[in-house]
Formats: sequence, structure tokens, C-alpha cells
Amino acid sequence: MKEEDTKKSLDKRMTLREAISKYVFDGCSIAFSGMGGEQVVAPTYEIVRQGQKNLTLMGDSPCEVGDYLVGTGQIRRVEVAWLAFAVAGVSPNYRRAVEEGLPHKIEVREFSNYTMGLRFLAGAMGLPFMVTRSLAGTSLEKYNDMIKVIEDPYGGKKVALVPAAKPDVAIIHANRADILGNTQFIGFSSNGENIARAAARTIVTCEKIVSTDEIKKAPTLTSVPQYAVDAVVEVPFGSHPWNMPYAYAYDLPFHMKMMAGIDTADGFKRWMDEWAFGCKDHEEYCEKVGWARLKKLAQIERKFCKSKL
Amino acid sequence: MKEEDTKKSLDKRMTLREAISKYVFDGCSIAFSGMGGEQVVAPTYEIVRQGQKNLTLMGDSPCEVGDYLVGTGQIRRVEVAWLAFAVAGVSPNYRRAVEEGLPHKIEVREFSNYTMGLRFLAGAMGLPFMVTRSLAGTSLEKYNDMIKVIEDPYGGKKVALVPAAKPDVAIIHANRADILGNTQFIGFSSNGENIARAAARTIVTCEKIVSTDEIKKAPTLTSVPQYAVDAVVEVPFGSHPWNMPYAYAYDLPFHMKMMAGIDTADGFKRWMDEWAFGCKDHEEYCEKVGWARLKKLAQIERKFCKSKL
Amino acid sequence: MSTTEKKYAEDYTLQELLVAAAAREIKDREVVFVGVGIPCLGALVAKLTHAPDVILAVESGCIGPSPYRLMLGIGDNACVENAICITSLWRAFSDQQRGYFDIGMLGGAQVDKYGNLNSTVIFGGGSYEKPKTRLPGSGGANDIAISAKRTLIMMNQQKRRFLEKVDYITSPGYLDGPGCREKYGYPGGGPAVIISNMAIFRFDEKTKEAYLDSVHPGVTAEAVRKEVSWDLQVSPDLKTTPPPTNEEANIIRTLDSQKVYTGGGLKNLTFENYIKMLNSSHEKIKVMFE
Amino acid sequence: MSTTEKKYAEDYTLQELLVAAAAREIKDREVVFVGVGIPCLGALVAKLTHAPDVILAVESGCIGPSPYRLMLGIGDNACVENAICITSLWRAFSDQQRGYFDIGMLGGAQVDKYGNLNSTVIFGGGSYEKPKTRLPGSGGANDIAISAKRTLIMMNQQKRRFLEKVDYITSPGYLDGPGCREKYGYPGGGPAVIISNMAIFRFDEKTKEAYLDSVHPGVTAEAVRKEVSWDLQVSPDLKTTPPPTNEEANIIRTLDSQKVYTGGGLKNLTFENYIKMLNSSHEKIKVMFE
Repeated sequence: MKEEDTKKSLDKRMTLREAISKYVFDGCSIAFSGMGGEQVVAPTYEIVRQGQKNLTLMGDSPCEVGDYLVGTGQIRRVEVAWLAFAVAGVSPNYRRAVEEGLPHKIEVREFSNYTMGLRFLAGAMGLPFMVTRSLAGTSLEKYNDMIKVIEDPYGGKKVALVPAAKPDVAIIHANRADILGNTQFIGFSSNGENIARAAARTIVTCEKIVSTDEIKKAPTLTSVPQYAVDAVVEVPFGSHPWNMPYAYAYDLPFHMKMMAGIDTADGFKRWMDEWAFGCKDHEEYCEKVGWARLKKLAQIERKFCKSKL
Repeated sequence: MKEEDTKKSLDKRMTLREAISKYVFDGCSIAFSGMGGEQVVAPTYEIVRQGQKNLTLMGDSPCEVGDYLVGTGQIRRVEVAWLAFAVAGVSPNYRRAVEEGLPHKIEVREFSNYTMGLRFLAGAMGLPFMVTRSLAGTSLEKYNDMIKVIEDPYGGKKVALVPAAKPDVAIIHANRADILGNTQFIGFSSNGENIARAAARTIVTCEKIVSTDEIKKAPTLTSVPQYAVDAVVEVPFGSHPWNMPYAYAYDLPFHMKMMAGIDTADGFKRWMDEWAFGCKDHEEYCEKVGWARLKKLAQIERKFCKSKL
Repeated sequence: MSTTEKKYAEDYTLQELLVAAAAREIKDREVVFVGVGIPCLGALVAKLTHAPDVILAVESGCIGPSPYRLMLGIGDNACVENAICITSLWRAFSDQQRGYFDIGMLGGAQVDKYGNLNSTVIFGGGSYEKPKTRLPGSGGANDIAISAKRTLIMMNQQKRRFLEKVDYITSPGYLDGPGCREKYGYPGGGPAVIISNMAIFRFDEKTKEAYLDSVHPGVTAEAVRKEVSWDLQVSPDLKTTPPPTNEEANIIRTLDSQKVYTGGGLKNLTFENYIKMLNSSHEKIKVMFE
Repeated sequence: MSTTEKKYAEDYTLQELLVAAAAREIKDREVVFVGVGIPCLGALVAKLTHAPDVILAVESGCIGPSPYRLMLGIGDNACVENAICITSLWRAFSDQQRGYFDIGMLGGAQVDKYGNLNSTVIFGGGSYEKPKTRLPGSGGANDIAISAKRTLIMMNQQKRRFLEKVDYITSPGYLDGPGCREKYGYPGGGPAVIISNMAIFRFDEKTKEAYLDSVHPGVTAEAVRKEVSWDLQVSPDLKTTPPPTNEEANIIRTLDSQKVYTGGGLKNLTFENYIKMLNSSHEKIKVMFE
């Protein structure tokens, strides 16, 4: 279907399986929202299940989505700022791929979080590139041919340029959206609003689908308007084990268990067998984690942060 | 006082008179928020009263502030996209200045609303310039030496560049702010959040000063954080006769009376005598307009748009 | 045909016909970047008739309002009313530059055969620096002309306004003809239509020149040609612009009961009548949206 | 002096001393761009002791939170808790580039005498493309190093980490020495301090080289020099790093009761203990903020 038609649809709901199989294709470039939290985890498992290949990942600091899809061999190239699991640890599959070429070598183009953010901003604005004070004079510039340093035409010093990022597909995970695709982050949006616009096709996954009337009660919260969205999928606990602001706390103990699990290539395979292929969908994943545990994470969060929405 | 010190002050409240006399100086460049509504009117009258001269106005589509300060001869140069009064009519003082050199000639550098917005965005981001698809190939580029057209270094077509706008002073009018300077627009922000950051010194005028606890109840509404603000002034009805979202409706009949009043140079002088010099401050202006009338404008607005804040 | 014709209002004014003509250029579900005046009223009429899912957008940063009143400006409070998204000026224009906006609305003091518009200066023997007439300038027009997928132009029909070449290109149409927009990588497609007080013009796909497509009731092609400075081509299939329907006329008269946009009502608008207009519009339009 | 000394905790750990040392680098009312771990905990301790009006900022876009718990990441929910502004990543970094952020916090696997940091690759005989050790990469570090007014660096003290020259400059310090940052127009001032598990280093204003300014209790200058690859200069006024105060130690132990940052607690963290930590932190820290 033409982009025009899906972006103008009045009901963009579908299942996660449908959305991923419709828009994520072999050889495509793909980007995800999230930053040190709010990670797009459930769609990552679904992409592992479906097995799309030769992907180019464009991201600032992707966690599961970077490490897993490198580990499964689905990624061919990354354009990123950072790949690890923050407090939980480093990225074992990324290390194996770069250091040992396992399961195969990947191309790497490195930026910083801000300049990946600027690349998505340029893409979102329909501009060819963006200027930045970062990068110039450092090894990032030296080892990455996508970064250009020019003399400021307005007579200033050297400035670096980064090209627009325009992924084929973006998947962003937000607190809520309506069936038209109007998407709201109640907490921070990281680069979500720009990643959504930079992509040709945009899948919004959200904790909760709400009515358009609910959206209209807080219109300043709408980071992504409907005209930038192709699909809307309700995926509660879609960021687990990560936190989701105003929804549930970080499941750090689960994350540590996962880190121990994926430490070796064999362990990683077992983890995927159990948590990706062993669950037919995200609902089964949640059941396996345990609804009581997930509910506890939501409960404890309400103690700290209560949203009026 | 050093910029550091005022921006770190824990109580930035002052009167409009104090704020303008402290930060608006002869020969300075100045910018204002607002776009087809939310205009910064009360501070304009105060600048007329205080008489600062040789100003450079940087703005997208300024109304009173452009026309009045050109009419009083306080402006030396404008860098703008548009100067008029929208539905109410054209800008008589701007016309007199350009067509007849009255009260004196002014320098004009013209941009579009978007590209002035991008100039403020560049200023807000600490960047030397911004790229745009607008301007190239049109007369704006031809007659404005500040616009440069280059070949896209990433191999694309021609693109235009516009330099960062970094005014000495910005005055933005918002719905609410706390005494630290955390500033919230409940409706649209036009270019307010970038103008505030682009300037060296930033005065926030607002309809209402609220507690920091109130600000924290809707943190996503904070368009300008305290570290970008030097002064906070409570100025209810500060945009009259313009509308302020979620506060009061447009006073179109008053605007038409004003337009008839300032149509000639003599008429403009009389209007200033009556409404700027004839009122010692904004409070007297409001009294003269009539509190009952202002209250009615607030009342009718609540019928259309109710804010939960 | 007769049943269709019956729907048309009989006592309509020229201004109302222009509003209706503008409204009909808008398709349902489109994103429309609206300005002040007749075209804006047209967009509201479209939303209340054949295009309920149209998304209005304005320069101040409001997306998708459903106001119960006339929008008196691009930053009027009507623009935040029941909006789906409220953001900033730079973001709204960036979304347009990204390609999300289907139609933009423009006007000017001069237009030429390639749809280039001037709303900046009339030289009149003078120059850019010292013109005969200084106009307001671009505002967002340059950006809309470059980036909206297509634009609708609203003009007064006068020979001195419909020119071979405008004094100053504020808002580019097709510049010097075919291929010019591509040279600069303009994201948008350029002008689709000019609606004047006499006629409707469209643009030839090959030559990019404006041709006469429709005359308003009672106007001849010859009369239009007299008010155009270039050798105007006329469509072999010349139409007559249909008048507003009863439904359209009713909405127009409710939203603009004081004839702010559709008559000379602005100059003598009293505070009392203004408040009355807002009150009655709130009552009546609310019902239509629900 | 004795009254001051009495405040110091007696049973503190090295990790707690590092947290306190980081906290003391922060002045009240400063804007601090915090990351994960020890420095982040330091920023929270500063806010709860000598710098109540400090503004924390994180990369995900949260400005000015006052969380009742440990921040477990730069996008942890603790970052939105009682925040004064919640926005986007690009905006937070743009505000830093504009010059609003006083201090940024950095770490790495290698540092050199000019404060350049490597958190990308250890060549180890290999190359960038085929290194011995692949590290996570810049994240926001390159941007913080370039644009924060000053930076605080946290490092493990080992000869192979304190180098004459790093393999790869992820985060520039003073590059090749005086004048280099100016050449590229970096908005920020560069590194102010390195805190290691043995000592505190500062930078000579003229040479831009790191020198030894303070040793932690029980550590000698000679021992530090053994773990540095360049000819380390020692301050004529060499200090001993003060231990955490009782108040600081108390806050650290409340926020991180499971020793996630300040001990080996992370690996064996049970769900039960984790929830317990959050609950008790909520109770106790809430009181401190109020």
C-alpha cells in the first residue's frame, strides 16, 4: 500500500506480528526509540522470531535491539553511538561480532548520542544534514567517513556535519496513542519524536491505546501526530525489563539474570530459544515473566511517580 | 551582574519597568515571542515609555513591537519575515519608514517565518547556522546577503543556509512561570522556547506566577527551564488586544479601533500619548481598557478552551 | 442534475462562492496549512461538510483543531481548540518540509503565469529598498510555497496583479517554468490552483503555465483575459464555478455572522456584536461537530 | 578542626569515598549532566547535602528531578521524578551545547595526560576494525566532553589505563595540549578533575597536563606515580582526600542499600531485595527532600 494511504488510515491498529511482518523487510534500515530506559524490547523479540535479515540498525544507544539482532546475525551494519546494557553490563554479542566476527562481521559507523539525535532531527525535518559542535577533532571523525568537517561559511571555526538518518522503518514505544496514531510520551521522549518522523514507515507501540478525546485533553503531550504514523500496536510492558516512566519500574534483577544468560554464544542461543522462540508472542513472554511480578513493578512505580493522565 | 549570576538566581521576579530598564539598552538587538496571537504587547508599551534607541529587531512576524518601535524611531534595523497586524490590517509605521523614510530610514533583512524560526533554533542550540529547503531561488535570497546557498556536501542539490540569531535580549510571554524562571506555555509556543535560549538575556513575562510545585505537576509543559531565564515578570493580560490561549480571547474590536487610530503619523503619535505615555504602567493600561471588558474576554475563552491547569 | 442543483444557495455572495470554491479544493483526510481569511474559512467549511477528517495546521504550532468558531489568525485561540497536537512554529514548518502537509494556502499582491507570488514590495518605478508600496513580506508564505505538496492561491483579479513576471518572488511557483523547482530540490509540488474573484485557474502539466479552468457565474472568459497580462490559455473544457450549497452557506454565515471575512463587517465591529458572534458560533457549530 | 573531623564517617568504604569526592566537585545551583554509577550517586548526595539547588540533567531529556531513589540509568524513571522539565534527548544536548550545563561526568577505559578519554576500542595490537577489546562507544560522552563547561572524569587507576596517548579519542580533553580546543571552537572548557580509586588529579592551567592534587587516605604519591604512564607532576600542596562525612555515608547507604553502585551487590540482587531497597529509599529520602 502507498505510504499516503496507510498514514491517512483512520484505524491503524494491528498486532505486533502483523506490524513487524508488514514493515520490517530483509535489507531494510531500522531505528528504535528509548534511551537508558523505555527500550523497545517486545518488538525486538518479535523481529528475532520473524528472522528478517541484513538489517542496518540506526540508533543512539540501543540495548536489546542492538545486542540481540547482532547476536542472531540479523544485522549487517550499525550506525550507533553506543551499544551495551548500562548498569547491567556490556554487550556480549556486539563484542563477539567485532572482536571475533561471530556470528559474522558487521559494519560499524560510530556517532555520539547527540549527533545520532541530530541525524534523526535532520531526517525528521527533511534536511540533508545537520551541523554540530561535537565530533570534530576526535577519533569519531577520523574513523567515520559519514562525518564531514567544514569551515563555517559564516566565518567561524571548523564545524562538523552529520547526514540525515532516514531509516526505512522506525519502531517507537510510547505511553499512549489513539487508533489514528497520535502518540504521547508522558515522560521523556528521548529521540522518539524525531525517529518517528525520520523513517519512511513508523510503527508506534504503546502501553495503552486511548480515545482521541483523551489525546485532546493533553494536546501538548502529542510528540508524534497521526500523519507520521503507519501502525499502532498496544503492547503493555513492551519495555520490560526496562522501566517505562509513569508505568512500571526497571526490573534490574531480571536484567542481571538475562545478562548472565547471554554471556556466552551458547547461552545467548538458549536465551533466545527460551524467551523469543519459546514464547509465541509478547503475551506469553509476560506470562513467563509472571504477571504478579509485572504488577509489582507497576505498583512500586506509582509510589514514586503518579501521572494525572 | 554576570550572566551566570542572574540565570542562577532563586528569585527572578521584578517589575516590568525594572526588567526592561535592566536588560534593554541602546543599540541592542532584541527578539519577542508570539505568532498571530500571544504577542508581547505590554513590554512593547514599556519600551516606548523608556525610549531605548537604535534597536535591531529580530523576529518572525512581530506586530505591535515591530510597528510601534519603528513608528517611534527606536528601531534601526529589522531582521524579520513579516510586519503587519494580520486580520486587523497592514503595518502603517513600517510602510511609512520604508516608503518615505519616516521617522527615519531603517535597514531591512528579510527571511520567512520558518527560516527566522531556524535562526532562533540555531541560536538556541549554540550552532553557527541552520540548513533549510526554503529561500533558495527566490527574491529573499537575492536581496538578503545573510542568506547563503551552497551545494549540499552530501551530494544533493543546492540548499540555503541562515545564520544563527543571537539577540542581546529576548522577551517572551507565556501562560505561567515560577520565580526560578521555569516557563510553561499551555497552548502553542510559536518560537518562544528557542528565542528564549537564543538570547544572551531572557525576560519571561507571564499571565501568572505559580509555585514550583505547580510546574512539577506538568513538567513536559516546561518549554524554557530556569537556567535560560534572567527575569520573571507577572503581566496579566500582557498580550491584549491579542488572544492568549487558555486565558482570554482576541479583542478584535479594540484592535480595529487601534488600527484606525495609528493610520496616520499624527494619529500614531496621539495613540502613543494616550496608551503608552498616558498610562504609567500596564496596570493603568488595563484600567483604561476596562477590567470588565478584559474579564469578559477571559470568560468567553473559558467557554471554548478550558485548561486543566 | 436538477436534484444536485437544488442544493445550491440562491442568495449567495461572491465571497461565499470563493469560500466554497476553496473548500472544494480540499480532500478528506488531507493536512491543510491554513492562513487567515477566505481560505481558512474554506478549510473550516470543508471540515464541517465533505472532509470531516481533514487536519488543519497553523504556523503558531497547532495541529488538528476542531474549533467552534472562526479562526481569526494563525495563532488565534481557535487554533488550540480541540487540537490533537500543540507544538512550536519550527516543528510545524519542519513537518511541512518533511512532506506531511498536503495543501498550503497563499495570497499576494501580484502573481505571474508560473504562479510565482509577490507579497513583499511593489516597485512601482522604485526599487526593493525604496518601493512604491511596502507589503508585509513573506511570513510563512515562502516556506509553504516551497514545501507544501500543493498550494492554493487566492488573488484579486486585476491586470496589474496578474503579470508576466512579478517584481519580487516572495513565494515561488514554478519560477521560470518546467524543471526549476527540481533544480533547488523543493520538497513540494507547487501551485495547483488560483482562485480569483472572477475565475479559477489551474496549471498546465507540461508548460507549468496557469490556464483558465472555470469562470464564476456571470463572468466570461473574455472578461477574465482582459484582467490578465499574459496570453492566457483557456481550457477546452471551460467550466462554470458552482455556487455554494445551502449547507455551505449556512456554515459560512454561522462562523462569520459579522462578515469579518465575507463582507465589510470588520471596520465597524462592536465589542457587543463580536461577543455575540462568538457565543452563537459556539452554540451552533458545537452541534455540527458532535 | 577537631569538630570538623568528627563529622567524618569511620567505617566508610573506598566506593563511598569516591562518591563523596564526586559530590564535592559540584557547587550549589549548578546544572550537572549525570551518567550512571558513582558520579550519579555523587550528584544525588550533593543535592541532599551542600547543593540543594543543583539541577540534575540526563541524556534522555529529564531536567531537574529530585528522586527519592537511586537513578539506575540516564533514562530510569527516577529521572522524571519531581522534574522541573521533561523534554527530548536532542534538546538536553542542545542546551548543553548552548552553554547551560556546568559540569558533565565521564568515564572510560583509557585516559591520557591531556584528559582525552577512550571508551570505544582497545587496539591491543589490533586495529579499530579488529580490536582486542570492543567497548560500548561514545554514547553522549563525546558531546559532554566537548560542550559541558567542565568535566569530571572517573577512572580506575592502572598504568595501562593512564597513558601518554589513548588508542582512540572518544571524548576529547585538551587533545594535543594548549590551544587545541579553541581550534575546533569547542563550547566547553574541558576536564577539571580526574577521580581515581587512588587519587584526585587536576589540570595545569598552562600545560593542560593532569597533575596529582590529592591522594586518598593510605595512598602515597609514589604508589600513584607507579600507576601512571607519563611523568606525573605532583602538586607542591599535595592533599589527602577527605573521607565521607557521616551525613554523606548515611545518604549513600540509604540510596544504595543493596550496593548496586557501591559494592558487589548487583550480581546477586534478588527481586525481593530490590523492591525492599526502593521502598525503604522512598520512605527515608522523601523526608530529606521535605
